[in-house]
This record gives sequence, C-alpha cells and structure tokens, in this order.
Amino acid sequence: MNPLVAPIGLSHYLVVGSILFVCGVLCMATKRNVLGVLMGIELVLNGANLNFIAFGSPMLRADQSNSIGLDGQMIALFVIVLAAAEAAVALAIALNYYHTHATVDVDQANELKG
Amino acid sequence: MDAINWHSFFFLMCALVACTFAIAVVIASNIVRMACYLVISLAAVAGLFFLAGADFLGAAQLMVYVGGTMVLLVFGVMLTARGPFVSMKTGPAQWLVALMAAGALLFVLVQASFSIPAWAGPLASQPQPATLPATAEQLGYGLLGVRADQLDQRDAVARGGLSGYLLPFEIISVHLVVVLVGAAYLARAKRRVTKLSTNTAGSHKP
Amino acid sequence: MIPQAIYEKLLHPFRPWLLAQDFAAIDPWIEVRADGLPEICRVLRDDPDLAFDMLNCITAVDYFEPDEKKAAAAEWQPHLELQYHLTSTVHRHRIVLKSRLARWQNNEIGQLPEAPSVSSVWSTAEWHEREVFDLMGVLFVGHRDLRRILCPEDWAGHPLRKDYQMPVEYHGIQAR
Amino acid sequence: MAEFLAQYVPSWLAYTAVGLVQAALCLVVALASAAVFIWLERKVSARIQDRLGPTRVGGRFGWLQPPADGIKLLCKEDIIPAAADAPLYRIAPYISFCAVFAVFLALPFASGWVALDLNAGAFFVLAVAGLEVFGVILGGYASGSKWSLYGAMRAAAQVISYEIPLALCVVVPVLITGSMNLVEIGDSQKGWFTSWYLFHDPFTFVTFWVYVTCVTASTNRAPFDLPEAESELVAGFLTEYSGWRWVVFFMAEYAAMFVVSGFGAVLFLGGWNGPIPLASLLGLTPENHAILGWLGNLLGMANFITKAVLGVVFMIWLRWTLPRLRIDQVMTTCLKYCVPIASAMLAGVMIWTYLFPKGVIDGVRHSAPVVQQASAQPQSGDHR
Amino acid sequence: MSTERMQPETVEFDVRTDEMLINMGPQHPSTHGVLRLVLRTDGEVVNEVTPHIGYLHRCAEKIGENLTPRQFLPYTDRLDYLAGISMNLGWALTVEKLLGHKVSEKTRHLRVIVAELSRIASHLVAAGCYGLDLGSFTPFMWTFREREKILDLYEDLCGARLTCSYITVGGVTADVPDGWLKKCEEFLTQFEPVIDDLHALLTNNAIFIQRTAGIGVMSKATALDYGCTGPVLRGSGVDWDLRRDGEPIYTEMYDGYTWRVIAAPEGKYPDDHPYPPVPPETILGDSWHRYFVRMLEVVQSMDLVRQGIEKYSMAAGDVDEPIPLKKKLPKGEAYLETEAPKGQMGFGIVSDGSPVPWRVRVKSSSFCNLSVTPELCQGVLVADIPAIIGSLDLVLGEIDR
Repeated sequence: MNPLVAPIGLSHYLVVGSILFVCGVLCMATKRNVLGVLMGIELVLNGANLNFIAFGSPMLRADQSNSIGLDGQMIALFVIVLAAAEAAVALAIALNYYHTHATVDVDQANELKG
Repeated sequence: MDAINWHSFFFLMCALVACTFAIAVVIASNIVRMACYLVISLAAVAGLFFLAGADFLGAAQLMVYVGGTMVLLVFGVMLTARGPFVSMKTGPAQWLVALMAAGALLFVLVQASFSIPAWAGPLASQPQPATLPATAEQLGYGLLGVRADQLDQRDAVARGGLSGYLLPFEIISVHLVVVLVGAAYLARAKRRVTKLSTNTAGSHKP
Repeated sequence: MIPQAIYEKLLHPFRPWLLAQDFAAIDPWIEVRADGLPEICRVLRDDPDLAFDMLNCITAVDYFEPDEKKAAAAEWQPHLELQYHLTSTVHRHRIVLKSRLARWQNNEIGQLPEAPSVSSVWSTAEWHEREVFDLMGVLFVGHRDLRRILCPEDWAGHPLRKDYQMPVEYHGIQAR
Repeated sequence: MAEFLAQYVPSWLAYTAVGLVQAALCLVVALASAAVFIWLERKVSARIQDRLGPTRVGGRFGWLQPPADGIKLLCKEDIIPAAADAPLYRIAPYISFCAVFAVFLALPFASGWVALDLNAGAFFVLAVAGLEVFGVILGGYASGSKWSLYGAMRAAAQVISYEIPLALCVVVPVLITGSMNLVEIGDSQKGWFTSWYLFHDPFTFVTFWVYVTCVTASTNRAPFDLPEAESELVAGFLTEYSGWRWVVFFMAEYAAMFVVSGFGAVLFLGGWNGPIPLASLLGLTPENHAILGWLGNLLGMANFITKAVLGVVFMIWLRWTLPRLRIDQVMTTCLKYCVPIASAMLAGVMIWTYLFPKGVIDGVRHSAPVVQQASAQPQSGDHR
Repeated sequence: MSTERMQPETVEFDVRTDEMLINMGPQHPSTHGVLRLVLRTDGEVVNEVTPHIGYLHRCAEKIGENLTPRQFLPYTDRLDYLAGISMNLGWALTVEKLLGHKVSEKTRHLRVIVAELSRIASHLVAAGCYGLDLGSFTPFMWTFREREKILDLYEDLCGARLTCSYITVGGVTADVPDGWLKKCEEFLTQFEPVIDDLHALLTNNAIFIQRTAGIGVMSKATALDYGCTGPVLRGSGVDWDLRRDGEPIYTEMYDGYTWRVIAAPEGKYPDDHPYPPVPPETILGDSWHRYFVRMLEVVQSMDLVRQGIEKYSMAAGDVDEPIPLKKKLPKGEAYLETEAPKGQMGFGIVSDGSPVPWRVRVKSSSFCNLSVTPELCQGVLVADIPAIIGSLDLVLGEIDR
C-alpha cells in the first residue's frame, strides 16, 4: 500500500502528533537552558493541537458520527492563545532569573533546595 | 498506479519537515539554532492544519504562534545571551535515560493511534471536497452559538442546547491582557540614574 | 572699567601677589605670582564690579634662546610665561593676567614646572590647561584629569618648547 | 484554469503547471516592482531635491539604472564576516523575502484574479507579514557585530509593536464587508469612488490614515527607518550585508512597499474599482461576454496597480522630506497614538454600521441561508 | 549652577542590559570630521561621553614661529575650512593691531562684505548637515546648492573656492573684479525665497522639533562657564556678539552698519522678526534654539552684505595694498578675538622685533563648544548624540589646529 496513493487517515495525523509530543518531552528533559525548556513546552502544545484538529477534521474520518467537529478547532484556538500567555510569563520569569543569577542554566537554580 | 493522491503527498511532505526539525530542535546545542528549527517546524505544523481543513487555524498558528510567541522567545534568547552563545551540554547519562523513556512513550502512542479501526482513514470512495472548506465563518458562528457543523445532530436537544464559545473567548482575552501586563511588570528592572553626581556611573539596584 | 581701576580694586586684598603691571601696552596686563592665581581669579569672577565671567584663553610662551650668541643679547632670563585673557560680558571690559614660571622645576631638566589650576573657577580652563600641559609641559595642580589632549597619549616631549627636538621615529613611522 | 488543463493532461501535472505559472507571475511582479521602484525612488527623490536623478544610463530618463545597479551588486564579492553565524547569515535575507512574497499569493489584482482565493485572505496577509521580522532579527544576530544586533532589536521591536494597530485597522473593512475574503472586500466597493470604504464613514477615513502610518512603520520606511539610521547605527542590521544578499533584503523592502500599498488599496480604496466605474459603464462585465469580462478585469488590474504605485510614491515622498524619529518617539506614536485611535475608530465603525447600514445588514442576511443549507458547503461569495 | 534636570530621577527600563562601551567615530558619518566619542551606554541610555580629539592636529602654532605673518596666512584658511575668509580676517586684524595699522574705508567695507558672505556659507553647511544628522537628506541638498553659488563668487574674487587667503595683513590681495558686486546682489535676491523653504522644511517640521526641542539644554551659566561662544552662546540667551561688544579695532569695521545681535536675553526673540514663531516645546538653550539663531544670522548677514555693497560703491579712493612681505614687526604682544561663524576665534602674536613672530597663539571656538558635550549628553538616548553634536556645529580642523 504505497503511502503516496493510500488516502491519509486520522491515525497518520496522530502519529505525527505523538512524534512532536515526544520531541517536546525529550527537549524539556535534556535541555539545561531555560529557554530550551520553553521550546520543549511549545512542541508539546503543538503536538496536542495537531491531535485536536485531526479529530475534528471533516476530511479524515469515514463516519462523521462521533467526530468532535468544530470543537476541535475551537479548543486548538484556545490552546494557541494560552500558549502565548504562558510563553510571556515564562519569559518574564526567565529574564528575572537571568538578572539575579546572571545565567540561564536551569541546573544552577537550586536555592530552594534544603 | 492510479493518480497520486495529492492530499497524502503534501501531508507526507509537511509531516516530514515538521518531525525532522522537531528532532533537530532536540539535538541542536546552540540556542539560536534551536529557535530557528522550532520556527520551521511550527510553520510545517501550520501547513498540516491547512491540510486538515482548518485554514483559519493555520493562519492563526502562523500569526499568533510563529509570528508572536516565537519572536518573544527569540527576544528572550537575545536578551539572555551572555557573550558567545555558550552551549550547555547535558551529560550522556541523562540523554540515555531520557531516550529510553521517550522511546517507550512513543511506542505506546503509535500503537494506540493505529489500534482503533475507526481512525484508519476515509474510504477511498468518499470524494474529498475540492475547494478549501471555509471554516472561518463556521468558527465565527460557532462563537455565536449557531453550530453549523452539528446541525445534522441526531437529537434535537443537543442541536438546540449547544451554547456558543463566546463567553470562554472573552474570559481568555481578559486573561491574556492580565498575563501580559504582569509579565511586563515582572521583567521590568528599576534603576536610579543619578545625574551630575561626581561619580557619573549609574548605580544599579537589581 | 579701565585696567587701572581693576588694578586698584585688586591691590587691597592681594598686594603681595601683584608683582607688576603695564597699562600702556596694546593689551594691558597685570603680573601675579603663580600660587595666588586661583584666589585672584575667583575674586575677579565673583566681584560684581569686575564680573570676569568668561576666560577667553590660556596661552603659554616659552622665553628661551637656544643658541648662546642671541641668548646673551636677550634682556630676559629663560622662563615660561602663562597668559590668562579674561573678558566680562557684563561690563564689557578685558584684562590679561600674566604669571612667570621657571622653565624646569628647581632647574632640573625634565622636571615639569607646576602651576595651580583654575579649572575650579572656569570649567573651560580644564581643556585649556590640558592643552598647555600637552604642548608646553606645565603641570597644573588640582586639575581633574591632566592628560594630553592633542598629541597621542604616549608622545614624548612638548612640541611648543623652543628646545624641542622632533623624535626620529614614532611607532615605526620615520618622522625626520 | 486547472480544470481546463486537467482534461488533456494528468491532473497532477495540471495542478503543478497552474501553481508554477501563478508563482512565476507573482515572482515577476515582485521583482519587476522592486526594480521599477528603485528607479522611481531615484527619480522622485531627485525631483524633490531639485536635481535630475539618473539620466546617463540608458536614454534620457535613465531607464537602465536598475539593471545597472543589479549587475553591479551581483559582481560584488560575497563577504561573510568572520564572527558571523554562517548558515543563519545566508538564510536571513531569503526568509524576509519569502515572507513578503507570500503575501502576493493572497493579494487580488482584479475581481477573481488572485493566485489563491483564500477565505481568510486578510488574516493570512497579516499572519505572513509577521514573519518578515524573523529575517531582520536573524540578519542582525548572524552578522555578529554589536551594532547590527542593536539595529535588529530596534527593527524587531518596531515591526512587532506596529502589528497591533495594523491588525486593528485591517479589521475595519473586514467588519464592513462581513468577510475576510479580499476579493469580496474589493467587489463590495464597486461603483463610483463614493462607494470606497475610504468615504464610507468618517471613522474609516481616519482609519485609513492610521493604516498608512502603521504600514510606513512596519516596512521600516521614512520617518520610522530606525534600523538603518545611518547617523547612529551606521546601517543597522544591513551593515555586514553586501552584494547579492543585500539586494535580496532591498527587494524585500521594496516588494513590501508595493504589497502594503496594494493591500491598503484593496481594503480602503476599492482595489480594482476606479473612481469612475469605466468597466460597467462600457459594458465590459462578465454577464455580457467572457472576453468583455476579461477586458473589464484588465482595466481593474491597471486601476489597482496605479493605486499601489501611487501609495509607493507617497512613501518615497515621505522619506525625502521628513527627518527620522527617535526610537522612543516611534514607540510612543505607536502605543499612545496609533493603538488608541485605531481601537476608537473600530468602535466607531461598529456603531456606524449598526445604526446606518448601507442597505441590508450583510452579516445577518448572510447567516440565514447558511442555516438552511447546513450540509452543503456554502459557496463563497455567490449569494449576494 | 544646578538646573532643573539635576536631581536624580528613577528611570525605569524594560530590561537591564550590561554596560557597553561604544566608539562613535573617528570615521563615524555623523561626527563632523575626525572626532571620536566613546559612549558608555546602558541599553539605549548614554551614561557618559568622552570626546577624543587630536586626529587632525598639525600644530599650526609651531609653524607660525618660522613664518612671517603674511606667509602664515594660508595656514589660517585650513583652520575652519568652511569659513576660511573669517579666519584670514581674524589673523589680519591681530597683526594690524600689533602694527597699529589702519586700513582705508573702502577696504573695511569690502572686508565686511566678504566676511558676512563666509558666515552665510558656514551657517548653510551647519543647517544642511544638521538635517542630515537627523535623517532628512533634502535640506542638505538645498543648502549646498546655495553654498555653491557663494563659492563661485569667491572663485571670481580670488581664484580659490575654499582656501581663499583673500584678506591679508594691511588690506586685501586684489580689488573686486567689475560686475562682481552685481553678481552678489543677484545671488542675494534669489536666495531670499530659499530661506523660507528651509524654514518650512526643517524649522517648523513637527518631527524636527520633536528631535531637537528640549535636547541638550545648556543654561546661561554653563555656557559661560565652559567658554562657549557664538550661536551656541547666543542660543542660551546670552546677548554677546563681538561685532558689537568686541575690541575697538574689530567693532570699527561695522561702524555705520545698522544691525542687531540675535539673542533672546529674556527667552524671547525681538518680536518684529518676520520668522516662524518659536514652537512651545522648545526650552531656551536647547539644540533647536542654537539652530534657530544660526538661521536668523543668515538673514542678518544678507542684510549686512547689502549695506556693505552700498557703502563700498560710495567709498572714495581704492583698496589698500598689503604690507611688504618681510616687514619687521614691532616688539610687543597682541591678542584679538573676532566673531567667526562658529564662535569667537582668537589669534595671539608675541613678537621680539624680528619679521618672524616669537609665538603665535590660535584659540578655537569649537574647542570650547565641544568641551561642553560630556555635560550635555548625560543620560540622553544614543539617537540624541548626533542631534546635540550637530547643533554645536563643530569643525575638527579648527579644534585640532
């Protein structure tokens, strides 16, 4: 079943979504720069968004009976807006952290430790 | 070999771009390179949105996410750059553990996405709409409560009682304003600039 | 207010410091002892009748004759002369203050003579005194940061002195 | 055109051919506009400064000056500074040019003559215009020098902050037409110049001038050209660029000028509808005959291009008369003047269209048919 | 001597960046000639400015000790190369003061005509370059087109456009070629409307006012304290112009001329001046006022040139010949300051009786005007530095000597 010919189904989108999600998690786990972690979060949110859109898309499913329809796109819109807000706050915290500690290395942020 | 299904061709293209650059973000060490790869990956995801029939969402993603959030991130990268972008390496041990965990998670997700037959895909027979579906207007009415896509809902109650998204949308916009004002206040540093005192150097108060 | 009256006004408080004066010259001048300069200048600026609020320029003249034949003929001993040209924008009158310095501090070649700085009275004196230090070699005591202003920082010698020899080469550039 | 070709050639070849033709057309328009406007800027600035401008290259009016410049710049040595981040340094100009070129896709030259008739056309143009700032930031950072980073940060701050009032101004015509489809916006301004949105009501008139200010600022032109402020930053982020990469940045700027004035023409000045509706008066409408309709569209396109060129001349005229603003004055004009005025005008237009609708309120009438034909996809723009 | 800007203010900035040392010059496009400014900036705000000069230092004073006064004259052209003839005038008058030499009536009026023309040329360069510093290119083109016409007049007069060495000790090198005075008048009549265009283009331009009003404010006390002179001093409201308040030998030149010093002692210009009203945002002593004083002086100089032409054509006799080349100088000292376009240009000469002077002193006005920049540029934005430096109208040839 040569991929170019077979029609694209919902599961293909889900696979791409999960790859993005996993890259995001990996990025958050391994990056020591606070902005790297932030980028990881963006990837995770995008993975989730892709799934929402895929589920709600009219073209990807055989029966439209239990498709979430427009709700998928609406929730994706909410996610995008909230991601912008989250990035702004995270950046403000990162900048303040940078001003006080003159570094953005996450591993050195251990003052709260006992 | 009958005609190439254009939809799947473009899907494969965008998906490949999105995934490779997502992996590049993980691998890259220089923070600015990471930011650029992320921008390209998000643009490819916007392409996927267009392909999935959500053209308004694709444009929104391009504008708000790539145009706004990513520029914010790049600004953050520039402002916290201390000298040449020192790339902070993480030890190989952490990499190993992270890779194993991620691999397991990926396997589970892919398994799940292929397990349900309903998600397999549309029958070849169902014609795919030629023109790009106009979701902008439907989303607009979705806000107002006229659920254009749910009208063939089986039970009348669901069709009648679906309230619009207007109220949550207003709440979100107020929330966004509050968050941005807070972020601006948080990032602002006060400084006293003394004029004409003998020591001309401004004393900085963190 | 003619130079004579200015002289009388200064006579009372600064009699020991005023050494000589000449009101017939083209630019009437008063010679003062070098160490009294800041006080006299402060009085000249702050006294309402004098009100010398503008220091036009600080000039340094090097009286020294390199070859012996002419040196004998000259009727002055080798010395440095500082000239302060002052103007009052209020009363529209002018005066020149002169003070005499030895060419070298207690006559050892290489020891720059010292004079008190008037930059506390007029801020323009700061750059003028830096220029005199740079070109003529006079150390101004009490100056904020006495550095060379026109010649490069590591330049040797003071060009406007009569016995100045141009260095043969500077940073690899043949000068002579 | 694609369907027509599909009868003879396998469908995928038809679609790619059509796509390539349209892309080539848009690219030609972008490059030609850049070349013409370089010549135009030299001539107009010469006239303002009481001198002749290029006359020696190619005939009396110096027609060959742009190609001459192009060849000269092509022959320049391709220098990449040592401290530069080479791949980013190379990619930056192309990012900003592609961002500007992408707007050509959605820009309608005449009723129906548009590369991609997007339903959310206006929104797409704003989205893609936001990407241009990446090219500037990357260019500034990748040049490695302190000055170019300064210029890049200033340019980014300026372009981003002017996107907000720009979006507010674009919402006004969208509100009046009830749809974001640019072809629809242009068609709804058919007829005499009174039907232009510029003269629709006092609020849209003011919105147009706020739009002009924001657009001049977001293309880094005239009084807002901080990033290339010669007197302080010696050319901002363009300092290290020379030769072909500088030409690409330069073309991006001039194409951006053409695009934003074209976009403004569609939104406020009736796009292809001239002051006097010549096409309908002469009967060159699709109803009479396809060829006549095509001629009408040709007339419309000429109309659209003259308006865009007039917009560019206005920007050039601004540049050669006004001195440059300081960075904080640029920001205050944006946050203290453009944003409040734009939002006030938006509110004003809302009230105006509610109280004195031009004919029936498009919005509500439009929604009724959608409810009945729920299952069928509503064809865009045919039931007016 | 504290002004209202002195008390420390809490200035808030979005983001704190570390301090940067930025070099502006010596080949920076907006520093006029080879001036190097080291700015210590924090983000956009400049905390401290330190000018470095001396890149153009030729030690003209040492050269003066080996040349007779008339041989030294061409060197004075190279001091302020934008107004060469005013420098010649200063040196010629200083030596004539030492010699006690009086020039004839006709020469005096010819000197006024030529000196005031050079003032117009110098102020035109100042206005044009100031527009260029603030980013608008057109005033530069208009002002230099008019200045070219003045340089053509110089070329007819003495062969050179820039370094004319026309006024010499004892008189002028050559009398006026016939038809030159008519050409002067033609230039003045066609120059009248250009002034109004310049006012419309720059002086009343809202953005120009925004960029210059209230920037680099210098109080009267600071101006006098730092020895600033010329339009920079009069821009701060000090009513002091050497053509009226100078030494008798210099003020005699302007006897019989009706003119008025352009300054706003109580912060208000004489209201009968037919020029655009002073915008409200400007504070006396800011960059805008220094620029405005120069524009008013251009019109005043045009009037002086017209009066000079009339008096020159009515004066009897002919122009004086310069003194012999190797004339022995009397023993003594002489120092004279003249009102050059950029400020008070001082020349001093000490002679011991031989034809070659013992010591030559050159005091430059831009030297003092530049010394005030560290104080003016405290806490301004980087974009204001060219606005302040441009308003001081500096020429590095004159500063470095």
